[in-house]
Amino acid sequence: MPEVTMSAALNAALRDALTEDPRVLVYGQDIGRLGGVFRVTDGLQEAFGANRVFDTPIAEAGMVGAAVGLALAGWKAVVEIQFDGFSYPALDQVVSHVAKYRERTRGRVEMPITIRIPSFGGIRGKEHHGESTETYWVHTAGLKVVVPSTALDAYRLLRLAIADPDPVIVLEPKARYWSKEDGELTVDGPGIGAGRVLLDGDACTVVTYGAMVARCLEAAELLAGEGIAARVVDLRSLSPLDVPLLGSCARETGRVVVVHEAPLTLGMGAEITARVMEEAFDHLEAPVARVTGWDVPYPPASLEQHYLPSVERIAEAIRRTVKY
Amino acid sequence: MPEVTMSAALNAALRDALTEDPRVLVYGQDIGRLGGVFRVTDGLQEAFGANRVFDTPIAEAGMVGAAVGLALAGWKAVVEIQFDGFSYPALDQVVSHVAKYRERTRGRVEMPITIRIPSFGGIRGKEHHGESTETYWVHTAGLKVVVPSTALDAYRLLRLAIADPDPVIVLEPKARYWSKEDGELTVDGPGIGAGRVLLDGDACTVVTYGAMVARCLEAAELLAGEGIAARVVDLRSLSPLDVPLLGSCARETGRVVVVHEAPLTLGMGAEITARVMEEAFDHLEAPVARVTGWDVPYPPASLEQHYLPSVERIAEAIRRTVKY
Amino acid sequence: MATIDPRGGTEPFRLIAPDGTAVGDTEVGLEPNELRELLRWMVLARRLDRECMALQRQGELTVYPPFEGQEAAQIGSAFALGPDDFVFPSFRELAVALVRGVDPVQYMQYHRGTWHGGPYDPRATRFAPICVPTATQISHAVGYAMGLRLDDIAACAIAYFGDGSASEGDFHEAANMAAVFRSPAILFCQNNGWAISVPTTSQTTGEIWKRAEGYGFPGVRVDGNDVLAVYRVTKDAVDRAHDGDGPTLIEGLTYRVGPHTTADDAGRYRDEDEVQRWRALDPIERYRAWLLASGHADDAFVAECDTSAEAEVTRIRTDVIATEPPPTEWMFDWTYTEPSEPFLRERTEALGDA
Amino acid sequence: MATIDPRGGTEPFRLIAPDGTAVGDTEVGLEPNELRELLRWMVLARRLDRECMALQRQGELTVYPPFEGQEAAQIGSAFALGPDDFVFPSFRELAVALVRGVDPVQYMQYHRGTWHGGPYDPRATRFAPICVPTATQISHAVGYAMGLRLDDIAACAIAYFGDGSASEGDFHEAANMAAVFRSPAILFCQNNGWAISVPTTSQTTGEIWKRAEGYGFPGVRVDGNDVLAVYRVTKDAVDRAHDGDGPTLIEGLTYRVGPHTTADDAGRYRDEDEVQRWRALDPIERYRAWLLASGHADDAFVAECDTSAEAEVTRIRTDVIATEPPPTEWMFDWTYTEPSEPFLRERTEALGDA
Ligand SMILES: Cc1ncc(C[n+]2csc(CCOP(=O)(O)OP(=O)(O)O)c2C)c(N)n1
Ligand SMILES: Cc1ncc(C[n+]2csc(CCOP(=O)(O)OP(=O)(O)O)c2C)c(N)n1
Ligand SMILES: [Mg+2]
Ligand SMILES: [Mg+2]
Repeated sequence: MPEVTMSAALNAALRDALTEDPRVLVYGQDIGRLGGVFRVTDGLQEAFGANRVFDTPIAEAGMVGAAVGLALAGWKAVVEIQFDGFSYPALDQVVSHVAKYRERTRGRVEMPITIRIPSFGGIRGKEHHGESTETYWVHTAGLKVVVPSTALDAYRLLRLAIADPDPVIVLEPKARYWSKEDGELTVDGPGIGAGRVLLDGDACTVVTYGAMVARCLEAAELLAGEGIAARVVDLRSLSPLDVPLLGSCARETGRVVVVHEAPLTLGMGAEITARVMEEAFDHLEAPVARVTGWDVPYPPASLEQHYLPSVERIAEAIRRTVKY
Repeated sequence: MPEVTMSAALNAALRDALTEDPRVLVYGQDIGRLGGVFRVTDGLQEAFGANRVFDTPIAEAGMVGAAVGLALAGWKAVVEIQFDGFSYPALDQVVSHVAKYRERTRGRVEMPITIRIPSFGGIRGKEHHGESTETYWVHTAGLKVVVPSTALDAYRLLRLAIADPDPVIVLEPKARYWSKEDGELTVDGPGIGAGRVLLDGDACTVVTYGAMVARCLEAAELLAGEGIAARVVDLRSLSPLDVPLLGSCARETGRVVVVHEAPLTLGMGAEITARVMEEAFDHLEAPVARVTGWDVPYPPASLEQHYLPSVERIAEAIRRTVKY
Repeated sequence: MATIDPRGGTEPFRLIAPDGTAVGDTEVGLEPNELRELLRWMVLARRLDRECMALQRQGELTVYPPFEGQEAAQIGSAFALGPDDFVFPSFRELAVALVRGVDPVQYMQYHRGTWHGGPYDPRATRFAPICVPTATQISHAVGYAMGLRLDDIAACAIAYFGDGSASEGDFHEAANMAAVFRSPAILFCQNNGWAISVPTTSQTTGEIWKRAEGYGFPGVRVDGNDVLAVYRVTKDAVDRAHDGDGPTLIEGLTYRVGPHTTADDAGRYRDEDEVQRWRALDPIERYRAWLLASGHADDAFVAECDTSAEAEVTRIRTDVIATEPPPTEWMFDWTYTEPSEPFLRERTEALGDA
Repeated sequence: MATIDPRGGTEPFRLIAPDGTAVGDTEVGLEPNELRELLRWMVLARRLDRECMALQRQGELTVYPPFEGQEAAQIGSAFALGPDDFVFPSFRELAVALVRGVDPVQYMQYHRGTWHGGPYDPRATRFAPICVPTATQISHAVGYAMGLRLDDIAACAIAYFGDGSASEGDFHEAANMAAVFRSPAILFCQNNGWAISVPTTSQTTGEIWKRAEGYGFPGVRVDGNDVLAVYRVTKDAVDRAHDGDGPTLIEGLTYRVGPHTTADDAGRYRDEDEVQRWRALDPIERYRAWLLASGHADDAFVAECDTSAEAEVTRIRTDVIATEPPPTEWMFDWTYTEPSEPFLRERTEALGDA
């Protein structure tokens, strides 16, 4: 089995999508000759030409607005926003048009648009380079939102996103771009919306996504040593949410801990807590614990280790929840 | 006691703020000669001159960005965004600067900015004229978010917002602009962050805000006839949340129903459910019920009554929760 | 000849003076029957616009944004488009929609509140859904034009927007991208003097057509109440686009004779004499006078325009009033192509409740 | 004289040719000692810029965006500002910060990752925090300028941004608002040829300075590597602003000799010969040659510039390296003026955990 980084897997996904579907376009800032600041688009312009893989002016709203027009003309745009913190100028086009267009036209015009956003923190980035934007997209009806945590999932989810007739926001955990995984890149597997149990256990369910998945697995290992068997769930899709899986895990373990980088208030942990309560109230033996970023602007590099959920914070929350 | 509409109360709040603080500015689109599309700024330009009350070009990002510069120059801008659906172009300036500036400068530069947004549905408005944008602001650290439900509260909350050294988003329920209330307009009372119990009851706590407050009171009345005593809480402030009040009400009634217009997923109901679980898990006798708008784009006028929580839907949720 | 535009500034391109006399080469390449069509469309458009105002007063429409006074800007430009050219309107382009063959009854669902602005088939009529967030439709047009270029199709996209909308950043990003990608896009600004209550003079201190040079493509200012001049400059822009010569910015100087919408009270912010000055520049009377003088039409045709418009509008009126509110499930039927299980649960709960 | 800018287009305003010979009126109203100051600043700026590159390689800074090649554009414009004029920088204006008296050690906290871009007192130094989201600082400058006008203070605000940033809608909205409110704002675009890997020619097909006319205020293109010319056009803009004559757009043609940041690999997208062509247009050598030839400075002064820069930079280096990471509680201490109870709970939990 070949070993592949998430960045290379995403590159392969774009390459395969461009090859298989002549209507796919890839554009963004510095994604052509440079190959993207994270090299995710490395070599694509050379391989597919500047008509299908091209740089745009620095104009996020215009980039996404153009994707709407391109969709009307029968093209499938895969737009890269350079960093999470620079997705906000595009939010109006996403919320007001990309998410609403199909509804507005009673299904006559679909929006097969993919928006890739290198996301989250953990890379000692500058201000605006470590943001968790998922809440803004997940709350917006009409969008799908996926977050890969491994290279193989990154390939599969990006392929699914590009093939999806509806708009999909792909949040790529920057901190995991260089993490490696063994295996064949394939699109086979469950569709968008399916989470998965990465580690089984009956003491408590740890629900997470993105770069926090690795930390939760570490915490679970740590706790295994203490005789606590935590189940780790990688959501993979934040919209739609795998509510059935959340429900069954909550009912089976009776205890749930949610972990994410985004600030606490109205982060995914809030929705997951609510779903868990709706699905498994009578089975809950402890309140759902939220281990998240704090309700502050993403801090400078020197402080990010105190902002991001640490293995110890996660482990402690699991202990508390199991002991409750 | 004089009777006053919410629109008139807001107008009075702006008038009094402009009178008492010479550094206050009021600007937006059509707020000058026209007096605002909802007449909230009626007569202010005449009274205070075009230097302090003025129309701007149609440029939401520029309007809010200018408020940042005005703050640096010692001015307090009260910016009106014409409708909820047109606040998105300004989101980048709000999230990237208004909310972060104080942190960025270690408290040296405050952002005493108020952004007024006529909000929510229920007025048979066109597309983009019935949106509930609170989740986008409440999830953003560094902002405060208030939502008045009555004329007197509207006066008080807007005065508090303008006087606040930190940025405050004021979501004004359009559907209530012409609702009347008796009483003296005064800024006295609890500060931003305090909710209130509008109707006491021990069977169940109904947590809501904005235009849904009136519907929840109606539902409570209906249920009183059935012998169900529902307690109705008007949050008034969504950020910060009155967590202590949520906790005590949840502990005392053991049952909670949240009602809002925003879509279900990651609407305020999610955060409130999570807080209630954290504060009162051992006292909960039923899962927190969420009665909200659906996860769809805000519908056309002919369908909005099927989108907005109806008195019957609210009452039924309370019945279910009490029976649980 | 001094500018007749009360707003002054650069004299716009004009072929027919307000009194109906030709002041330029009126040979714009249209056949007599096509020249007559222009009048027929404008008459129908105005008659329908006024009917919509009435329908709103009668409670049959929720709100309506009239375009009276802008018939020449809309009809003249729409008439210059080819069948494959795609229109990206704002919310005031009903006259353009008519020319594009959009079913006015479908279109009116938006103003009736029975649906959003796109229940007709935008691809079939090459007319995008009504767009409310100002200027956001311009990048849609540019993206569509980029797609045409990639497909090597000799067609173009035209975005309509107002003088106020041109202040939005979306205008700038779209215009600059159109230039960079040499897209067959036409940016048509109907400068009707007002953005709700804000006059163009408070919206910008420059002339909108001049912005084009900064982006590196041609800009032109035209008398928006001269249907022949509007047709001519738009046709030139369409030809440039089809020939691969890139975008054009057109500023049509016209006037919103009515209120911003039926919910607006224009009396609060503008004098009636300004409106009267513009009524004297009426696009329809001007063109009718020229058409009769030129001998391309006679009184019989003019009369027939009115009667046929009357008949057509009566039919539309009847059908609009007959439009039923949509079934509740439509609220859920087009949010996603393949709805998820949690989404379907909401649908079930809602329909149970409805 | 043909343009020396490899990018071609309109010849920029220039006073000193690349070889150091005067090609215009070099009497710009500066005293000999001030003329010498310009060189001293540029020498110090370059020396510090190179030191920062070294500091980053040594792991003392997280990332650093060098401005080598842009010294004249930054020093010349900053030198033209009065004490009450306020600077709104992007993230590459360290040289401007030096002239404004911003403590470079404080400034460097941003690049060291120990704080965001504004730990110094922006009001005291009249220098706003480092701004990363491209073009968003321009409306801040315009707002500040609006405030100055309301206070009737004869000062101005200047926003610095790049050629790529000028493609953002924020540029347009701010520029148009500056015009409408006749704000004392200067929009200074350092056109350094590149936006990371995208050349200006792919960013826009027009000339950025020409956009000003569309907004109704003056635009000027200046040789950004000619410090005297930059001083002169900026001073004129400052005077206009102070006199209440409104905004000016300045496009300074210069070049980013180094990579976009230390994280960038410019070799992937541009040829070394282009860089060499620009090195031949070096702003410091050019000005030094003119200064010596003009007799306003001698070799001793030139040597002294180098030694004093060396000393200053050594001090800065030591202090930057000495900068400690901030205490954890700082993460919570400035989010709100009066933190709420739930917020304080998070703080307690975090500090317990830290
Ligand atoms: C982003 C956004 N902001 C505000 C509005 C509210 N609004 C609707 S129409 C209008 C005025 C538009 O003026 P103009 O562009 O000149 O078009 P006109 O109405 O004159 O046809 C405004 C401010 C909007 N629709 N979208
Ligand atoms: C809104 C936004 N989008 C993207 C970026 C990422 N980014 C940082 S610098 C840069 C290039 C800026 O080029 P230019 O404006 O010419 O300034 P220069 O770097 O040349 O000084 C980009 C795209 C950003 N900072 N902000
Ligand atoms: Mg207008
Ligand atoms: Mg640049």
